[in-house]
Amino acid sequence: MNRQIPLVVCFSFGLMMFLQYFSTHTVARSLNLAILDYWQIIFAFTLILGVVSYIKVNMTKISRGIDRPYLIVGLIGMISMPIMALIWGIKADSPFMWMFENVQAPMASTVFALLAFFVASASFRGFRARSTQASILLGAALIILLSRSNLPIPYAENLSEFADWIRNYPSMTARRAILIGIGLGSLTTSLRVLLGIERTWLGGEN
Amino acid sequence: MSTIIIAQAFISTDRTGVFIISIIAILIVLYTTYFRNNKKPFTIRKINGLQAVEDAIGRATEMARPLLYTPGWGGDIQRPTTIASMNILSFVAEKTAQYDCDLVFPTHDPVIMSVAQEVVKESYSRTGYPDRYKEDNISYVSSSQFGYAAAVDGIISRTKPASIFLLGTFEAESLILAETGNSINAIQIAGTDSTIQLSFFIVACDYTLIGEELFAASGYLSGNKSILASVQAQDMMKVAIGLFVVIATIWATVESLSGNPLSNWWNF
Amino acid sequence: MHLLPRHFVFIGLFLLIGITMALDIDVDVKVSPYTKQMHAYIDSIPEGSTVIMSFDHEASSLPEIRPIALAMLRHAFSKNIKLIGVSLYPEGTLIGYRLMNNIGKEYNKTYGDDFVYLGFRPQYIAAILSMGESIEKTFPQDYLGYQYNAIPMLTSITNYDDINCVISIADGSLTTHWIEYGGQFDIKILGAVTAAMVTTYDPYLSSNQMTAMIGGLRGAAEYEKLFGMKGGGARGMLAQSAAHLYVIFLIVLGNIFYFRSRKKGAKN
Amino acid sequence: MDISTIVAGLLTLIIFSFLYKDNPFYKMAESLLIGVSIGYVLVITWSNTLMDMLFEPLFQSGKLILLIPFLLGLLMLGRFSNKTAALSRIPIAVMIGSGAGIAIPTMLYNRTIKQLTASVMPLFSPDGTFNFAGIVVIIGLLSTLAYFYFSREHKGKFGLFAKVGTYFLMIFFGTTFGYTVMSRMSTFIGRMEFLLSDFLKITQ
Repeated sequence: MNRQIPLVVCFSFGLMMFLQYFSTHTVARSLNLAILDYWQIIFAFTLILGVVSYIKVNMTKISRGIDRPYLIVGLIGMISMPIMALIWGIKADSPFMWMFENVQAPMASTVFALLAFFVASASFRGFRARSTQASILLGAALIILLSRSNLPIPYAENLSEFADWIRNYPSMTARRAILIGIGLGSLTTSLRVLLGIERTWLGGEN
Repeated sequence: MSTIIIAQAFISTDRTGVFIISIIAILIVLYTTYFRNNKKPFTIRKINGLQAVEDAIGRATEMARPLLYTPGWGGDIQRPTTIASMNILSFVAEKTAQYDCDLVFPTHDPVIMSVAQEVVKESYSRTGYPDRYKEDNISYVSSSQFGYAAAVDGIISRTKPASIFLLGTFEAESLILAETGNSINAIQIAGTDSTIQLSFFIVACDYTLIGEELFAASGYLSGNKSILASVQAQDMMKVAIGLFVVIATIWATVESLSGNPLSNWWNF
Repeated sequence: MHLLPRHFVFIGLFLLIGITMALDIDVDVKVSPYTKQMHAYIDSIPEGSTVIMSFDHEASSLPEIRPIALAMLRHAFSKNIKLIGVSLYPEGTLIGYRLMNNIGKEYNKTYGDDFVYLGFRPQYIAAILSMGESIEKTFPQDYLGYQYNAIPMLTSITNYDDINCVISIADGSLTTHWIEYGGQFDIKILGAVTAAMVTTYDPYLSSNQMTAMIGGLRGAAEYEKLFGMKGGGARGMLAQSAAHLYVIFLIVLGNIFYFRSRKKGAKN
Repeated sequence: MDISTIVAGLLTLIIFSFLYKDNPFYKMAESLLIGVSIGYVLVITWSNTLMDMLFEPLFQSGKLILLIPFLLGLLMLGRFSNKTAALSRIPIAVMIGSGAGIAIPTMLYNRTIKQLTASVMPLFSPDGTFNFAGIVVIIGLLSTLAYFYFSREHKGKFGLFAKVGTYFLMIFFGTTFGYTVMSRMSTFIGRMEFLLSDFLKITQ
């Protein structure tokens, strides 16, 4: 029973969503909207589980004395956001949005900016012409970078045209093939899920 | 008669082509799943990186360090890639249960967290070690992209996992995780359907599953017949696609050379 | 202080960007056909048409997104195009509102008559599909809390049928969802995306599922040039070129080390 | 300088300090970032989803049909207890099932059919000029698909053809890498612009 009901639910919702795709009928359209709303609402409830898990994991660590001061800062940050939202609201110039604009956003964009450095170190360390394949990868990357560097060198125009050509044909076609493969893989995976053959998400294979 | 009219109203004309192809594709999958496999066992070509999966788990066990598995920030549970990743997770969890190695699974999506808890817990009971399962190891970190990236980064640089599995849908955080993993000398096995992150994984990780290989991997690892049958169906469709492209291209070329306007029958 | 090779790589990058940015030298960029196509399309939109501008990015990518978004906003406002702002990521919400409001003021536009900001809806696929049915149902209120039907410019807008195009300003794959799900409603999708995402969208551009696209800081600089003003794109171009050359230098240096060590290895 | 810029600037510098090594300041900032971002998502989801989409229409406008998603959401909370945890499989089934249902046609159409048909073009134009790019596209597509063909080992002529596919893949990865380098550098440049002009006031 534990498995039967979810499988039936899974199949019926899947079939509905599959069929509605081909229909312009109002019933089908509103059914589509309703189910998409369900996703959002279920997600919202599940977020509570996530937040509780975060608090629990951190409380356990704090009680064991691991990284105590840091984790306390994190917990305070987490709890203060809803409190500020409750007291002052979340409109453009509220304290809640101040935290977002001046604490969360700058830190997040700086973590993102760290990528520039990781790109640099990966270029130095990982980009070695070990094989034909690796050399092609390296060559393509160098051509693209050079062509976008605004260098006052002869043939800069041709280089840039060549780079565009690479991007538009050989590179694009490879990505197309990857996409087609992913499309097929997704298709069969989804179908297995619908038919109830794929039950990993229920925890078991049987 | 009236049923036909209702049926017509219900199926919009511009998607009839997709409908027919969907049905054909579904029939191919059903054929390979329920008929073909009974006759002849299907084997799958070697996929680079998958032989390394067991080594990676073994390494973590020997070094007495955890194994980190994360499905990336880009996916949700509705995405087939995430389902494929859960499949591989189930296999990895069975091994970590047997070897008594810590499996750490941080995620940005609470729904993925719930499903992963279910998957890992069942894998642990299936192998007979339900007591080795630690729910707190499968945790929600943050839904914000770089909140998630910073959190997983922190876990990597502090717990120093011996092996890292980055399997799922990744976005820009991919290289932050892969380079940090590299700086602590972890073995890294990556696989994703996000095409642009593949280039970083190829440069920074030990093994990378490219796109569709991720879907095939779960079948390869577990030897699960139904997944293998799906892979076989995918291959049959690929052959059909190849034939279609060749025929349509020849057709278009002949039309073009004879000076006729292109019929474009291949665009539907 | 114990410095590793990667620390030198890091310090080099810091110094290089810091110095080139302090120099403030203009670099002449050549406008690519992609940017021309985008500019031409926006230029061809009739005055008074409505366009949806979707801020599909996180706060983290603002440094790259901002110049692109500003160029698009300025062009649209100067053409007297009405704009509906939405956001499919919570983090893009406030940013989109600020950008739109600031540039709106610059062009003396009135909120509610010339532009409106509807705010954020979670679950992007659902939001995109549901706006195809009814924008009002998706956003009963705007970001500031006004009722949909109380906003003058929205009274004649039901769904995508009343919209000229969607400009998705994105740092990730969200534009894909606009293409895949929004495309079902025959709405034109334009992308103003980070450079990293450019190759992801090439196939869509070439299959005409996407109408036009500009990419990255350089795309912004090119657009600024076509539009005739100097903005964040142009200011960053010298540093950008220097950074590219630095990465090229690192790749070459890495390979010199690699071939040297291989030679040595062969001799021994 | 206002307090906002000082806070943002200091946090920016602290995050950059991770490049040297993990340190207490960074740990503090990282933990704060995680906490604040969870709090943020919680508030936004509460107000945009639960209030706007569920509670207001259900309890104020009496849209009783919303009892269904409400119930599904509550079942998810069944995970708090081991006894009721299995109930959460129903809402998960709704999400996975409907996701799979919609994925079949959309993936097939957008990822496969559309990509496939866009690759078809005449190899000669009416005046007899050879379309070199066209043949590159066809060979690239077929050989890369051959790489993704799992039923046969990559040996012999077929293996050679699949190897050509890997060359195309590498061109794609190289191109993407190039563009992504541009993007990452732009982000860093943007961050430096903030540091240098807003925070440290070195440049205009």
